[in-house]
This record gives sequence, structure tokens and C-alpha cells, in this order.
Amino acid sequence: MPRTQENNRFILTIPADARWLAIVRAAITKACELAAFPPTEAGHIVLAVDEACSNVIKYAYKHDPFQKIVLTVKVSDRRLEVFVDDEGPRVRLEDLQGRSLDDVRPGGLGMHLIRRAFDTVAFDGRKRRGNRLKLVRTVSEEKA
Amino acid sequence: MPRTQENNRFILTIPADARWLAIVRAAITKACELAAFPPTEAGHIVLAVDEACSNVIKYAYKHDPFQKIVLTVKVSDRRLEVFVDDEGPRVRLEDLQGRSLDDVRPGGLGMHLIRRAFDTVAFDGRKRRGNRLKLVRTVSEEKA
Amino acid sequence: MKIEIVDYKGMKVISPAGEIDMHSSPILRKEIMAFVGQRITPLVVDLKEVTYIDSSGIATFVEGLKGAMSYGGKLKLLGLAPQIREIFSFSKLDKVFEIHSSADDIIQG
Amino acid sequence: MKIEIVDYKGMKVISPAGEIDMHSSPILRKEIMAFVGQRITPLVVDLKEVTYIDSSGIATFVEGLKGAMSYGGKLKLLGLAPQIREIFSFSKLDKVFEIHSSADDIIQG
Ligand SMILES: Nc1ncnc2c1ncn2[C@@H]1O[C@H](COP(=O)(O)OP(=O)(O)O)[C@@H](O)[C@H]1O
Ligand SMILES: Nc1ncnc2c1ncn2[C@@H]1O[C@H](COP(=O)(O)OP(=O)(O)O)[C@@H](O)[C@H]1O
Repeated sequence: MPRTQENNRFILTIPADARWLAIVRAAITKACELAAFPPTEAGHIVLAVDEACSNVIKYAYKHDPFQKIVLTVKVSDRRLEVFVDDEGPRVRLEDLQGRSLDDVRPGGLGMHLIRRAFDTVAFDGRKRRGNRLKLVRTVSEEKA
Repeated sequence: MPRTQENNRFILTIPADARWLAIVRAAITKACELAAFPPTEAGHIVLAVDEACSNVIKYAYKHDPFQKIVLTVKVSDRRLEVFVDDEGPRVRLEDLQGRSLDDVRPGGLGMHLIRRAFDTVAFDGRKRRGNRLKLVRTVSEEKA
Repeated sequence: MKIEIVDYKGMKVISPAGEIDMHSSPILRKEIMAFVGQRITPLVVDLKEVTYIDSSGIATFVEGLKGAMSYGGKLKLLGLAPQIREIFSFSKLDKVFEIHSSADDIIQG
Repeated sequence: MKIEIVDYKGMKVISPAGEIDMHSSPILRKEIMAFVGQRITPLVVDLKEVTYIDSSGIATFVEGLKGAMSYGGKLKLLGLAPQIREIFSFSKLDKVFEIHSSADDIIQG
């Protein structure tokens, strides 16, 4: 965080272990409040960020708890941007396919929950090592 | 967070602006839960970390919101260690004196609240630039 | 998450409390699979104390259901708060699980 | 924190809700000082919706009290939840402020 205009975001760095997801949820819940998201939308956002971190733990790091996840959370009025950074092998969004929701089996739900919560779900191609997932959501008037 | 034994802590970096204190409290509240602090002790700890950050904002950074505060929170069973890092001018613990509690005036309460919550309150002398305040608390059986 | 096995009018009910996420769902899985191992039916889980569930929790129930189905058993859920029910319906699993409002419902049903 | 001025049986009551910290206490300060500017007494603040207060909030009340004292006025607090009352007593300010349990208490007192 150099001394620029970047005083609109916080950074949370956690070990890649599911034990820390509760900390992530607490921080994102508060961030949603600061950005003035209504509770239902906030609930979807918190769940989606939890799912994104869970996926990094499972797939990018294969449950190695000595790796880390860096969340950058930019809070504006009625808008939240979350960047999820990992140092795992490169993935492309096309590789992340959930199951069809009509196919009842365990798993394959996370990506659907992420897409439901966020207007933008994209990998930042400029990142040189690892992955940066960019998640953006604006308050929806009608859902509020 | 290099790939060592350090998977027992998270790091929260916030701009030096009181707006972000709510995020700090949310994260520390959850950390207290993970460390199994009873609610009263957790309340004191959360308040104390808020006070430590408020002091950095006021005194170390003189309300410049483009500076940053880095909180490193190490969670063990029944024990919490919080390191508060700033890049402000060097201070010594002796310089931080609260008012006498019998002297009724605004201010001077923060350091008392910090000392009440934590067993250890110390500056890490090894830090070369800025300050690292070290706060340690173990669950007290009798207060629980 | 904490988990208890509650006896309700002779019916054993799995009662988790708190947040079900990737960290805690293995504990829930263990309890459900112990019931499956004993071929218990219906397999009843009371979610009234559950405040949060993510996809790992949902996956755990799908696994339990498949286990129960292997011996012709059933999995029944009860006490879903609105935000919990909502994720089951989003997952299109509200039709797959039997969702009841109370344990008496299950006993009478 | 949100703040409202509530009229209770003809008495104006400052009613903050939520968390009072270094970010929100300036808003509370403004309301209290507006009352002080009008030399209102007693200056009544209802804390029943307040879930958290830090030293900046406490300092705000001390300032309000000093302001009120300048014209012989009083500052009265009511509706303190246990964790809020606890920080006033830790600060040894529970003796300095008048702490009441209800607005009727103040009207009758
Ligand atoms: N961060 C990631 N890195 C690599 N692969 C991923 C990542 N996230 C998701 N995937 C892939 O996308 C698939 C769908 O993910 P998801 O919908 O979350 O379901 P689930 O994790 O239950 O399989 C996963 O099975 C996995 O193959
Ligand atoms: N991080 C800090 N850097 C520099 N000085 C500090 C810092 N924290 C506290 N102080 C000094 O210690 C004094 C007591 O602090 P505190 O008890 O929190 O009361 P208050 O901030 O209300 O004055 C402050 O007035 C200030 O002079």
C-alpha cells in the first residue's frame, strides 16, 4: 500500500487453511456494511468470498496450509471489489466449471455461488505469477 | 509470510483512518473466538486493539489517512498475540502515559484499556523503522 | 460449529450449531456417516442452530443422502432458517432433501 | 452509528445507535455540542441502542459534561447495556455522570 490514493482498501492475508475462513467472513461482512449492501446481498457476497478462498485452498494449494491467500478489499459507496491472490499454478476461468445444478452430486456449487454474488468474476491476466481473481459487486436497487 | 511454521497467524493491513476500525474489531472478535476467549475478555481485547490503532492514527500518523497500520494476529489455543506495526516516529512505552483515572477530563483512557486487556504490552526494540507494539493475552481461568 | 446428538421421542437427531464451512463440515460428515454406517432411517438433521452453511456443508448432506439411499434410507432436514433454506433452493436441493418444519412433523409423517 | 433526537414527554433525548468509535464519535459530539450551545439541561443521552463504545466516545461525554457544567447544566445517561456500563465504571466516570435506568426516572427525579 504505497502512499497514493489507495486509502479505500484493506488487505487481509491468511494461511491457506479453512480454519481462517471465519476471519474472512467477519471482515467481508463488515466491508459489506461499510459499502451499504443490504443483508441479503451481503450474505451472498460473504458466502461467495468464502467459496473463492475454499477453492484456492483445495485446488491452487492442494490443502498445503503453509501457503497464503491475500484478499484485497476495496470499499466504495454501494460497491465492493475483492481481489483474491494466490501463488498456485495458473488457471483460466474456462477451467472452473461448476456442475449443472440439475445434476445432484456433492460439489460443483461454489462457482455458481460466486457468480450469483458478483457482477464481475474474472482473472487478472496481468499477474505474472499465481492468480488474481477479481470480484466486483454493486448494490442492486431492486434486490435491496 | 514465508513458507515456514507461520500458519498460525493472519495479517490485516488497513489505511490509518478510523473508518476501518470496524473491520479490525470484526477480525479480532473472531480471532478471540478461535482462541477460545470468553466474551468478557474478548470484549476487552477488541476494545484494546481498537484503542491501539486509534493511537497510531492520532499520534504516529497525525490523521494522515494515506499511511497504513499492519496488524499481525497470532492465534493459539487460549492465547492471542497482536502486533501493531506503524511507520511513524519512534516512541517508547514510557512516553505513553494515560491520565490518572481520578482526574476527570477527556482522553487519557486508551492506554489503561490496553493494559487492562493484555498481559504483555511492549514495543519491539528490534524494529528498525517505525514501531511494533506487541500485545499478548492468555485466557484467565477465573475471569472466564 | 458444535454438534450434538439429541434424542427426540426415541428418534436420534443430529443437531449442529453455529457455522458449517470447509473447516467444520468434516465433523458433521463424520456424524452423518456414522448414522449411515448403522443404516439408520430416517437420518434426521436439525439445522435450527445453524447460522451459516457453505457448499462444503451442502456437499456433506448430498453425500449423506447418497449413503442413506444405498440402503433405501431417507435424509430429513428440519429447522432451516431463511438464509439456510435459500441456499438449498438455489442449489436445487430443496426438492431432493425432505425439508420439514419440526421433528413432530417427521414422527407423524 | 446512527443518531436520532427523540422527543420523550417533552424532553429532547439524544439517541445514538450502533457503535461509537473514533470514526463515529465526532457525529455524536456535534449533536451534544449543539445542545450545549442551546444551554439545554438536563442533556439526556439514551445509550440503549449502543453496542460498543471506545475511549473517544467516553471523551465525547466528558466534553459534553464540561460544556453543560459551564452553565450549571447536567448530563444524564440512560439505557446502558452491561458492557457499556462496565467501561464507564472502569473509567471511574460512573460517579461523574448521572446514570439512569429510564427516561421516566429523569422526568420524575
Ligand atoms: N482456484 C482454483 N484453482 C483451480 N481450479 C479451480 C479453482 N476453483 C475452482 N476450480 C475448478 O473448478 C471446479 C468447480 O468449482 P466449484 O464450483 O467451486 O465446485 P467444487 O469445488 O465443489 O468442485 C472445481 O472442481 C475445480 O476443478
Ligand atoms: N502510538 C502512539 N504514538 C505516539 N504517542 C502515543 C501513542 N499512543 C499514545 N501516545 C501518547 O500517550 C498518551 C496517552 O494515550 P491514551 O491513554 O490512549 O490517551 P489519549 O489518546 O486519549 O490521550 C497520548 O496522549 C499520547 O501522547
